[in-house]
Amino acid sequence: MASEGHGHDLPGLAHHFDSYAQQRDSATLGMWTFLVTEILFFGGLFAAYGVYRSLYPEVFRASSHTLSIQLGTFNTVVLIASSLTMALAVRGGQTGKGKLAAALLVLTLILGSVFLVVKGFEYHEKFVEHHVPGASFHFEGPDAPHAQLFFSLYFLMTGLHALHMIIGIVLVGYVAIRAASGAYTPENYNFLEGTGLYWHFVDLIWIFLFPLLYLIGRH
Amino acid sequence: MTTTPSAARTAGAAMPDGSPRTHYLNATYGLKSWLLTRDHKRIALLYLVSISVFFALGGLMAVLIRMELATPEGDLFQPDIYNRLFTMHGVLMIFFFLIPGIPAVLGNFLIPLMIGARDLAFPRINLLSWYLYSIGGLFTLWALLHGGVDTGWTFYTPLSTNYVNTSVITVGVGIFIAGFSSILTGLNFVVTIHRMRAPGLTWFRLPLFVWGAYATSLIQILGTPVIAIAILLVAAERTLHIGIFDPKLGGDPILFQHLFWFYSHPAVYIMILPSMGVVSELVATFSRKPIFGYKFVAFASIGIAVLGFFVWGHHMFVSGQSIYAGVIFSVLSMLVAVPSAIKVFNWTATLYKGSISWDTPMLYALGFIGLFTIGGLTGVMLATLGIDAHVHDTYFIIAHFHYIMVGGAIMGYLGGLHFWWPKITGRMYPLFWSKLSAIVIFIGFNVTFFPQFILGYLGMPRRYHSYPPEFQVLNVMSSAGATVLGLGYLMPLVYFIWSIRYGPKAPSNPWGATGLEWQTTSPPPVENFLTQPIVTAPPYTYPAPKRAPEVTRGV
Amino acid sequence: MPAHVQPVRVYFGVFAALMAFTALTVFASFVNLGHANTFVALGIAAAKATLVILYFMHVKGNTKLVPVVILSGLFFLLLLFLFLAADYGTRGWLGVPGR
Amino acid sequence: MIPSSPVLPDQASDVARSVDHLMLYALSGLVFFSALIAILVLVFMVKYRRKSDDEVGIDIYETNRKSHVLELVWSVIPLGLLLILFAWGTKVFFEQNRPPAGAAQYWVTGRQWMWKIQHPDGRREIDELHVPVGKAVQLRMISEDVIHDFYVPAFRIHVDVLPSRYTTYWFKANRTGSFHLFCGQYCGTEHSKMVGHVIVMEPRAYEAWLAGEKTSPSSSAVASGDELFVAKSCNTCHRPDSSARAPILNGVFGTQASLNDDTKVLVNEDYIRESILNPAAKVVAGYQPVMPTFKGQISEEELIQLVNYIKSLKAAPAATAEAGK
Repeated sequence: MASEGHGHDLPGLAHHFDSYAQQRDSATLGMWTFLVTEILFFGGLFAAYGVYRSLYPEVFRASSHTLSIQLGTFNTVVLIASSLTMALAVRGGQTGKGKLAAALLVLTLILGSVFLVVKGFEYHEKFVEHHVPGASFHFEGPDAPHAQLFFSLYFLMTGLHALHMIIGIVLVGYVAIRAASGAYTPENYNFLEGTGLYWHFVDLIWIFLFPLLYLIGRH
Repeated sequence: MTTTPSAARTAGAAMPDGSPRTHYLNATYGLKSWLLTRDHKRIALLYLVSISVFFALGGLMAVLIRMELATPEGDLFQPDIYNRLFTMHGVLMIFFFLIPGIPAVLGNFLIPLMIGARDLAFPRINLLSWYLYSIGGLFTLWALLHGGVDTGWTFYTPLSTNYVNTSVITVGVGIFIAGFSSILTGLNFVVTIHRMRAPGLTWFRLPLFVWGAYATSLIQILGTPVIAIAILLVAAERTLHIGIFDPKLGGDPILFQHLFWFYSHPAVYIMILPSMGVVSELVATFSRKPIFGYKFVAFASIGIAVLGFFVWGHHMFVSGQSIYAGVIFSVLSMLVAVPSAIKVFNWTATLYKGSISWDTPMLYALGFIGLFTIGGLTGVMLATLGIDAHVHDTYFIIAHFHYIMVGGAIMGYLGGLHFWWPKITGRMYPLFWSKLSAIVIFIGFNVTFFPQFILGYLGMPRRYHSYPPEFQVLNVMSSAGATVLGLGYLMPLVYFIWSIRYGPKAPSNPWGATGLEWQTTSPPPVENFLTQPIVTAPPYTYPAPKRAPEVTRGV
Repeated sequence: MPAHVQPVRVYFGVFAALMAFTALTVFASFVNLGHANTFVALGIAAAKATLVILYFMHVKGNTKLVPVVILSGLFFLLLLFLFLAADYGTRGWLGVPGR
Repeated sequence: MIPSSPVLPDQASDVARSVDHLMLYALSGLVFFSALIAILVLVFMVKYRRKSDDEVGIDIYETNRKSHVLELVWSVIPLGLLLILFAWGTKVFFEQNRPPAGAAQYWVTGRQWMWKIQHPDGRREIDELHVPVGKAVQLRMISEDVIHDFYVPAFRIHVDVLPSRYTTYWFKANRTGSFHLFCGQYCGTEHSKMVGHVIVMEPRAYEAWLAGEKTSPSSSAVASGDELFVAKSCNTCHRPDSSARAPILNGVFGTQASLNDDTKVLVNEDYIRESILNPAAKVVAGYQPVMPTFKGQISEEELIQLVNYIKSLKAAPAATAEAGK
């Protein structure tokens, strides 16, 4: 956000804002508003999930049991850890420690990639077992036709989540480079903070996806 | 808010007659200065041009539809062509004209001016939303050239997912991208209105147009993501046959209707709320007095926006939705009529003891009030279970929503355009022709759409390419009215373009209005205000302060 | 002028709590609680989400407007769920197929 | 065919009259309020038009305490009128949707772009529905492809015809004549050709029509269902003496069946249809999911026949013996 030279020429303050506080408050509010749209975006999928789970509870339970609870739990831990490193990175930006922030961002990026790789293994397993919806779909057990609905939702929800992760990783990489070059000051680390909010949001979605997809009636 | 009043800007001093030496239109030149601009005023003009193109295209399709319906046999087009025409008419008009219409053109131009800010909170995102809108539009036009879509703009499953073989996905992608644009515009407005108000501009000193735009933005933010996911699911179903909406695989097609109308009913309020805001401005300005019951009108906007999310199921009374859900949606739909009624009564009461001028924008505003009243009251009929069961998906509902969207939203849009045109361009348009256009549009509109109420009650279903001959008389009336309406819409196009070059120079406040936008020059400087305005009074306090010198009074 | 800075131990404390909740939710899914299983799982997820939002996302200590924004978003999402339940939950009550 | 009035469609059932009365109430509200607004606006426009260039309006809101009362009045009165409209409309809607007991059962199958109709005695017709006057008629409807909608303006009701489950339409015609039948939900290219007629006849004429036109060897839906039950080998498992591979179907219709997952389900048309297409979805307690699916091997019309047949099976063992022959 380079200054346009109108009015004030404070570094890192856009020409149409009067103060850093106004600029930061605007950025935070804007990011949160965006995240609300994301909540409703995923919300539509959660609604579809709720409807079909209530219509076909048995087959949802049976299908859920084909997912690997170990891998799911592992990924949950990885993602929460990446949220921790992200939060600490933002704190680094906040306190003007650009190098520390950059290092923590790289760690976040690595953890995010680990999550995606594990997810890739899980997808591969589904593919091998013919649990990918489509012509070659095959499911053993009661009410097999409706199992496809579970797996459709599984792939849509985790797929959209993974897409958000990929976008997040690109953002984190960009922010890491900027942070290393000292672009973020305690007055203006808004882009870093915004990226952090986005990353945590992706974590939040997973916090709900994990029990809904992996943990249906394991007893 | 910790705004510090800033010193005079470098945008250039005013000429003696009040028109600035440099303003946002002549500060820089060249295509690049427009396509890469971050000035909200220029972006508003970019939007004005693009939505006008889509309005013209959608209007052309309406003309072809009315030509086909002049005879009952369906002898002008093949049915598949006709189905594409009404689908593309709906898609273009709703997603590419009405929804971006007032927010993106008037809202973009006016919100920073009205709240005394130098720009929107996120100027780059603002430009990005115009690009997203344009890309979405290009996708849709591309689909149009490749045969368009014939599912109806509602994309009901499983017809759209498993049965038609037209460009559903391309148009879906277009709408999806345009939806992003809509979200970002709403987000920008919300943040701007919260964070960028001038010193002294408290919430209850905001012009009602800003309240309307704020309420609209809430819907854009909260509703659009849900239709985005619905479209995504349709695309996934169409390409991968995943079964979400396919009854053969256990999916429920009704679920699509829920997700679709969760957005698409509130979307109606995206179209009408800003228009209501415009009408509030017009009624106050041209009666030269404060709006009767300012707070009621302001809260009615928010009330409509919020309640708008409680009523979507009234589109599904006969769809196989549970009858009890229908009952709930019916009673909630009745409630949303109350804030609308409050607005209409308050506008009427504002006229009482006003000093009313019959300028063009006022004629449009009055046209809005009349047509919106009829549109709203027929909407109440449609919210009534027993009546809807009969007139659902007939021409009755076509007439109803055209009264709201064309009679309401477009009348308000044109009224606003006539009101702020001098501010936007610095030029006046011919008053005689503009008043004539308001009257022609009003008459043409009623002749077009009133017969459709009767047609609908007689039982003529919508989206029929051919129809039983006994419906012909009313259809011919409607088609004749459409001709008048079309001519009415061409008039502003001609004299607005004329005025840019030949219109007399507009003073900074030609209507003697209050509001910060009238206290800067016409057209405004790049930074909107030469000095940071400070607000000390509620809106619509007449007589208007004469800050900028006034010279000539219109044509 | 800069926003409120949280001490590092807060972040690690929250992380530990999130780990504990994750273990708890996996454990709970192996216990037969009948229909309550779903609600327990969602309750734990909501608790985790609240922690993340309040501490990692700095909503605690921020302006009051942000919680309003979040809660209104959740409110409208809840509307979607509630009305869907109103439809799917009452189908067939009348005893007339399709109503 | 010319409608009886230029603004009202034919009124061919008591429900239609109820709808028109309701509409009249709503319409009088519309006329009253739009006239009120229009007159007030026009009067004010003329009376208070600007007389001089520097004239300003008089703000009466802040000075007058009654302003808030006025706001309340014009919020509450419309609300009251709206709630009356809602209550009345809901009452009519239940009339439109709740068929009386003992209504004659017809079956409607919609497909792109025709209506296939089956009478209680098995007679079939396309795009035409002949019914006797004065008798309650109930239609069970299903679609073979997309969503359609059964709409007869003279009866003032639309009901969507879904591809996923049965929906119900009912009417009791109170006059004879031929009335438009429209598809009321856009269903693709030839949507506007998916039209037909409902022909209401005197009961005797209807009987004569039924008898006179029975040229093809059409049997009743129950009888056809019986044949199908054998042809599809349903009877090899669903019979009393089989060693409990499948539940006995006699007398199950309308009862609550206990399922494998400890829930109960009402045995109605939808459940039977689902159980044929998707046998493993809801298996009755005590049985294994061994039944093969009939999805893709059976048409909606055949499903209707089977449903009818199973509905007709009484608990008496005699009927079973006949069915299993």
